[in-house]
Amino acid sequence: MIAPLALDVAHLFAGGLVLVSFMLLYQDRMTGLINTFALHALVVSLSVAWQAYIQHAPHLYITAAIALGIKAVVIPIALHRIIRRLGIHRTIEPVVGIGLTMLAGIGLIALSIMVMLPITAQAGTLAREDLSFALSVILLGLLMMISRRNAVSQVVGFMSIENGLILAATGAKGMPLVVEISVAFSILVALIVIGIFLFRIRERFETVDIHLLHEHRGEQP
Amino acid sequence: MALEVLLWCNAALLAAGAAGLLLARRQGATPLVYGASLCITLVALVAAVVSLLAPGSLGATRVLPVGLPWLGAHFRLDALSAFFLVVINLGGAAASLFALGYGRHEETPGRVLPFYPAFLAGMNLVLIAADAFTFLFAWEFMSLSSWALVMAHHRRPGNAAAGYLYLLMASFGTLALLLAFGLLAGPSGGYAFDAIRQAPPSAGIAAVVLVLALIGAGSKAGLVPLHVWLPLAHPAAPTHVSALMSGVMTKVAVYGFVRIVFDLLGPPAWWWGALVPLVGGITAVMGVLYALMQNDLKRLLAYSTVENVGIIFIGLGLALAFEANEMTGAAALALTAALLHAFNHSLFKSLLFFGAGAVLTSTGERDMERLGGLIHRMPRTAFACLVGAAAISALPPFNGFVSEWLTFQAILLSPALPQWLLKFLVPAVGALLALSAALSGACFVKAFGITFLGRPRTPVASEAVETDRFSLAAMFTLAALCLLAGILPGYFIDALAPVGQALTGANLPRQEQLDWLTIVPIAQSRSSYNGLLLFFFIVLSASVAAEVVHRFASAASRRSDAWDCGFPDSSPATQYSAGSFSQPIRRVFGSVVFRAREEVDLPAPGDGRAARLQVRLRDVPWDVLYAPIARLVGFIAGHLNRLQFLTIRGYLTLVFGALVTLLMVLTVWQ
Amino acid sequence: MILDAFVQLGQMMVVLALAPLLAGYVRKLKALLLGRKGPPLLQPYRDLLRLLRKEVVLAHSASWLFRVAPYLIFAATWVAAALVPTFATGLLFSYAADMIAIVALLGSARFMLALAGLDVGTSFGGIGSSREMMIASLAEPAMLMVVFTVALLAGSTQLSTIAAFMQGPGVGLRVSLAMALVALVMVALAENARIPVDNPATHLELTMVHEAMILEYSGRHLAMIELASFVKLLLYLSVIGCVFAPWGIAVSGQGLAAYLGGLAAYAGKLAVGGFLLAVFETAIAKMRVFRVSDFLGAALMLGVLATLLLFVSRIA
Amino acid sequence: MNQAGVLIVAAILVIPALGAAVLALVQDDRRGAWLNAFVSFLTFGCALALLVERPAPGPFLIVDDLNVVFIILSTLVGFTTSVFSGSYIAHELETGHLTHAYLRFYHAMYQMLMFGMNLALLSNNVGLMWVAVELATLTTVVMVGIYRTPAALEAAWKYFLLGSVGIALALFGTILVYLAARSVVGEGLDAMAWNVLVANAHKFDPAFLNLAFVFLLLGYGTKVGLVPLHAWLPDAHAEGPTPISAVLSGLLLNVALFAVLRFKSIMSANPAALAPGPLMVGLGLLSVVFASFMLYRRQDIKRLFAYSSIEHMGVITFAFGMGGTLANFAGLLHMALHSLTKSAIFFCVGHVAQVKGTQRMADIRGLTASHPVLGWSLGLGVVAIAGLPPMGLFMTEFLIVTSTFARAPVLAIILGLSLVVALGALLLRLNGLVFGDPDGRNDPTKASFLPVGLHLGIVLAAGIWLPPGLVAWFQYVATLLN
Repeated sequence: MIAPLALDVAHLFAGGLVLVSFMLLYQDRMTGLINTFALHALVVSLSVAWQAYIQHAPHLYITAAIALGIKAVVIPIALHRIIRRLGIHRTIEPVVGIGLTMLAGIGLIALSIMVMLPITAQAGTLAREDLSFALSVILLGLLMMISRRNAVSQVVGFMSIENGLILAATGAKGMPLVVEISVAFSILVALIVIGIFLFRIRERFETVDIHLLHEHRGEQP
Repeated sequence: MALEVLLWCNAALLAAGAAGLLLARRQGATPLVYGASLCITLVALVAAVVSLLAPGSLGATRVLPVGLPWLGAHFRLDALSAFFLVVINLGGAAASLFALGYGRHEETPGRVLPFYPAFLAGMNLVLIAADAFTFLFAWEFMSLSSWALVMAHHRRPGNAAAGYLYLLMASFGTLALLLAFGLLAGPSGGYAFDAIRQAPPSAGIAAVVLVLALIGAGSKAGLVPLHVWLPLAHPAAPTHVSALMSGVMTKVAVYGFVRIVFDLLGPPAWWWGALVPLVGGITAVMGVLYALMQNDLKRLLAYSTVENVGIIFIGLGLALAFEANEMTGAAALALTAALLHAFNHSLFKSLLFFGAGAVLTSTGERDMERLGGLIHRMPRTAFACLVGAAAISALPPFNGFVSEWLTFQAILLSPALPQWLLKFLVPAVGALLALSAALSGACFVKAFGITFLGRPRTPVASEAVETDRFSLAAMFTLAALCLLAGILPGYFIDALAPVGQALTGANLPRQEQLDWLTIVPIAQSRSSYNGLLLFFFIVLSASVAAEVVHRFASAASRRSDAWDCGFPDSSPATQYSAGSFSQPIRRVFGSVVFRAREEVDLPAPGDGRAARLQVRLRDVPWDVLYAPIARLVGFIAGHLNRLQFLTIRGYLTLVFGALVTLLMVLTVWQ
Repeated sequence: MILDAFVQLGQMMVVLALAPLLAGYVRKLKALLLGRKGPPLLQPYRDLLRLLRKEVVLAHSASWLFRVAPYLIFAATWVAAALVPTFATGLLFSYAADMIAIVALLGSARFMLALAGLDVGTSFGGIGSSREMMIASLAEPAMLMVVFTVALLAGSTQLSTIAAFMQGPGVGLRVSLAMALVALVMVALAENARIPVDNPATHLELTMVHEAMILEYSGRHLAMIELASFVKLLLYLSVIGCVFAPWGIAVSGQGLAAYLGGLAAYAGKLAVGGFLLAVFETAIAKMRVFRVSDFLGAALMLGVLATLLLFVSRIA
Repeated sequence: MNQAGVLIVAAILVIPALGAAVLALVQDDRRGAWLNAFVSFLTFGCALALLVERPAPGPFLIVDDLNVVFIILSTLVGFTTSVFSGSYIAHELETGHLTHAYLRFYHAMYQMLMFGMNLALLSNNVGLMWVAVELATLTTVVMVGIYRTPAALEAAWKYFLLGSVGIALALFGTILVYLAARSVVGEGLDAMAWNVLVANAHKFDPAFLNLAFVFLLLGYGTKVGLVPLHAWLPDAHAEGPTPISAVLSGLLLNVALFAVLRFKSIMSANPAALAPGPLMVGLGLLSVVFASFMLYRRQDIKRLFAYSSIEHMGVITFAFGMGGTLANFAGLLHMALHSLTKSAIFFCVGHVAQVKGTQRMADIRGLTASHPVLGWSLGLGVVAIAGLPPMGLFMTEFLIVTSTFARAPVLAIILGLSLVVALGALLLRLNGLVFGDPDGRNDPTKASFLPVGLHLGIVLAAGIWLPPGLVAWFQYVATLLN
């Protein structure tokens, strides 16, 4: 049985993650966004490491390391370089106002909590709060993806979703394959980032703003 | 026994189709395929006739391990199937015989030969199918193969559209039947007809099934307003196929309706007997009016098919009305009338289509305005068509009259019906029937007169040549049958006895013992008709008169120019044209029925311009029913189409929306 | 049986013999009503004989159908007339055709006539046939509605049965019967090309229908057609007589006196009918062709009404 | 006793993997094509061997009656597609759409895709299955983008993003399932193994299951192409090489649907949980209606049939959602036949696009006149996909509609009507494509019609006669799915 303190710490990290997701939501500058994401990844890796510690599951440290290394360090740097290379205008034009996005975010958190309510406590160490935190992180990430007009911020949003998943997966005590899954996911993310590179390097798209990208579709209206 | 023979016939037909597919390019494939179809259909015809006349052999069933796996394909040969098998295979044999000659002129045999036998097989299979799946399978297969035949001349303008509309309507009808059988079979899926008979549906379900069956079978038979495809598709096919579609396939549709409503559906409700005859009557009148307005020979024939289908459904509806009130004798009479008319129509409609085909091959024209005077160049064809025209106009002593007379007799029994609605409705339907009969007379005076009589309107018409002997053989066989069925109707009515017995539980009095082969549907004192005597008298008195006149008065005659009230003879263009012939009737009915608009452009005196008369006919069902549907589909498609052109973000929003919605649903549900 | 055979034969002869006379009689009456002297009664016979003796002049474009048609038309009409009880019921072959069949027989005759009109390929023939078919397309249903009314009442479409029924007590005076009678008269006028629908006495008039169809006919062919139309007029009068005034018709098995009485009664009916026809025709004017549809439409409506009212009166 | 079985399973996985490695090295493209076909054939042979011998379920892999159906189907279609791709890709090489290097890459990826799908089908572990599906998705993404035209890249990018989001959702659902199971069967692999999950599903916390199913349905439903998650599907089909379109429609969608079915069986094993039927019925019906209307405005022939795939996936999901032996049987059969038919159609379409040099339907006319065999087989394929006899899909649609009508008339009517609407669109296009006067480019076809003939032959045969053994087997599976 795990000490309540340990659980509280875990909750702390989870709550912190949600908080950082919110911070992601109201970033309106590219650099700020990326830095915030680095923070996001950092929090995740910390919580994973904590889980590894309290569950005595050393393999989770790998996940934590991956999260820290790739998502907190490599990818932010890569994104910064992309921005510099592509000269993407610094500001991120949102689809709807930041304020509205925040409101929606709060609604989402409420929704995720309501969804989790009926889950009985016998679900185990990862109590419904943590699960609802993870769910909110995922939903906020989705919201991020659809409320920004810009490929980079979409990638960031996606990666924050992934962090939420990692949070949930590592929180699920004794879940096998977590490491494999996180590795697989990191590959995925890496591919996405490389994808943006590809697009740019092939000189095919003047911008990485998605709404310009879709003009290259096969069948035009 | 007979059933096995029929199954083998179907196999042989399919084999013939395969042979047609393989040999299509070869020389001599045409006579091979059509000859084979002729022989096979003849065998099937004999089998059907034998089993109809020797009712002992009826009721045989057979289950083949194909089709729906755990059910197998059920086949059954009962009186109803046997009768319609006679119709189908008679028409099929005639068409094959005709095609032996006509098929030579086909420019793309590869598109006809494989599908023609398949089409025949499909129709035959529908008739012996005894479970829902096999029935619908064969039904749709029939539609599909005939569609392929319609598309045979796909390069001719309009044919593609016709084929499209045809297959679409056919599938719609199949859907209706599918739902009907779904209701009949129930969730457990008892698709076999026997199982359905065991568990007749409740009244409400039966009503729905009736409507669905009316839609499903009606869309194939061409009931107004489901008829729109028919006048487009039937003429588009090669003529022998047109004959099959118009003369025979519509009968398969009638069979489907009878099978479902009379056999599977249990006792009818009285209002069915109001609905069906009304639809039939409207169909009959509308059909013949549209036919009158046509100048395209084959399209005219197709519309007249719509009319005759209407007449058949009048009879069926009356049978329902009587059966609902336990007046089994009357029901048997009405049913017999309807079925007999189905048989007759298959005869003369095929005959007339063959005539149109012969004209088409020898002149290359279907437009009556460009024909005329063919009776001089193609006397035999003209004679056969004259018989056909007289028969389809319900003139004694030919067969068309007999069935319509029987229908009238059935209508005259309506006062005995208890329901007031029926009391009033049925005579009104009788009025519609009388109207359509008279109008069809006008219609075929026009069709025959403009095409064969008068003076040739174009060079092609004046250089026409008599058609080949196969076609003539086919036409004269059918013409002879028309006369035979007209003067000896008793035998045909008796042959129908088992059907009436099976479906209504009653029979007309046996006809063949009556002296002079009179037919007496109910009682001598009530009504009777004797085509044989009439025929005999007419021929006798005509020949006596001719004899007397030529013997005792002058027999001299000389040729000269036409008198024409002393006007100098002018070009054939001054003849009455098809359009002008139907003008009075258009003036009388047209403004109401198809909102006919006439624009006369009469130049002022001294103005050299030619005066023009322009007539616009609107197809009302199309305007009020089909065009809106098409517009609706286009509208929806156009608006949904925007979803194809969202940004990725938009699509992600969709996903997000779906997720959130489901989560909310979940919270609400919990 | 033998007697019936004789009656049948006599009937056919009587019809054939009386038809031209009736035509002459009507013409004479009309002339007198117009204050003219008019042709002698027997003029129609003379015309027929003269026509029969003349040679036939055929248009070049006339086909075999043109030459066969007159005999068929005559035959069909004659057979139809022969099956209508005129002076006596119990004809040998009365079961061969009921009222519907008789109407249809006339329809066959008209079919042939219309085709013959189209055969030569002149504009007049076309006008004639097209209008004839238009008229028929309304007259025939109206006629059938009349048949319905009567048949629903008498429970039979067999003319002899109907006649017997009408003589019986169960009839009484009925609204629907009156309507049916009116409708039948209107149809008869139209079918026989009488005023106001058509004018048998004129030529070279664009409104003519029947005459336009037979414009190309001459000689014996014309004679046959004329005779047929005489018979047709007689037939309609006898139908009206047999259905609505069946009095005095001899029933088979009665003595010779009865038959003579029947003959006398029949002659009387014809005289009255012809007189009424003549008066009517002189009284009113011919109407435009496209008014005819209204005229006959009215007849059709009357017929339908008669049929429907039957039920009402039946409850009463 | 079933060492053989283990070997077979191992072979099914190892052969494609090795094939991928080897193909990446083969220089000569023609030999590469043949090798590709050969490897696929071997895999297919091994899959057939599963019929006689199957191993006991292990912690990671399982072979049961359900997935054997899918495995044999996908290996078969994989084989025929590789044969088709041989003749197709050669042409692409001539026309310079592909370079040799990319061709090698293509072949390697093809086998990699096969490996991914087989793994997903064979896996007895929800996590492993998730990884496998992701692998398959990634390979297809790469192959969709292989032509490197802007349109292709756009399609690939869209597919990639949407697919990744779907994957994420699926993963969350998987985690939830594990959490639900853990409290019952304890930690570790057992809590992710199918057989264990299904066996103990009735003891799980229903709330977890419900939430999990929502995420799994959406996650894997994205791969199935259910509306509104379908957006990637038409473009991915249209812009990639045709063999990939065939594999996507014929196989990948099935694999995703298979995953959904697995979880559905868990759901329905737990009485307290929310019934999965209504959700699937709703999404399926939505897809059918939507897709059948979308068919009308298509200009690109491959997009047309991509949307028809969405429609049919909708039908299948609908059938499984309705449940009941009859509907499940029909759904399984429909899925199998649809894979065969649709891939056959795409084979034809590929050749058509090559001989006409375009995918715009407006520029393709009168194929039956210019290329009889090609035109008629395309026509036959469309007839089959439209659900007309004598082809097999008529039987399945007959079963689905009739069995539904007795239970939920309104749904059946909606379904039937939209099927007719779809038929209308397909026939309209068919008229234009195969009838009328041919015009435009008319290169001769150098195509092997063997795959097309094989597929359509099977479909035709299925419409007329189904071998009793197969029927019994499918019926058994259908009962399993209840």
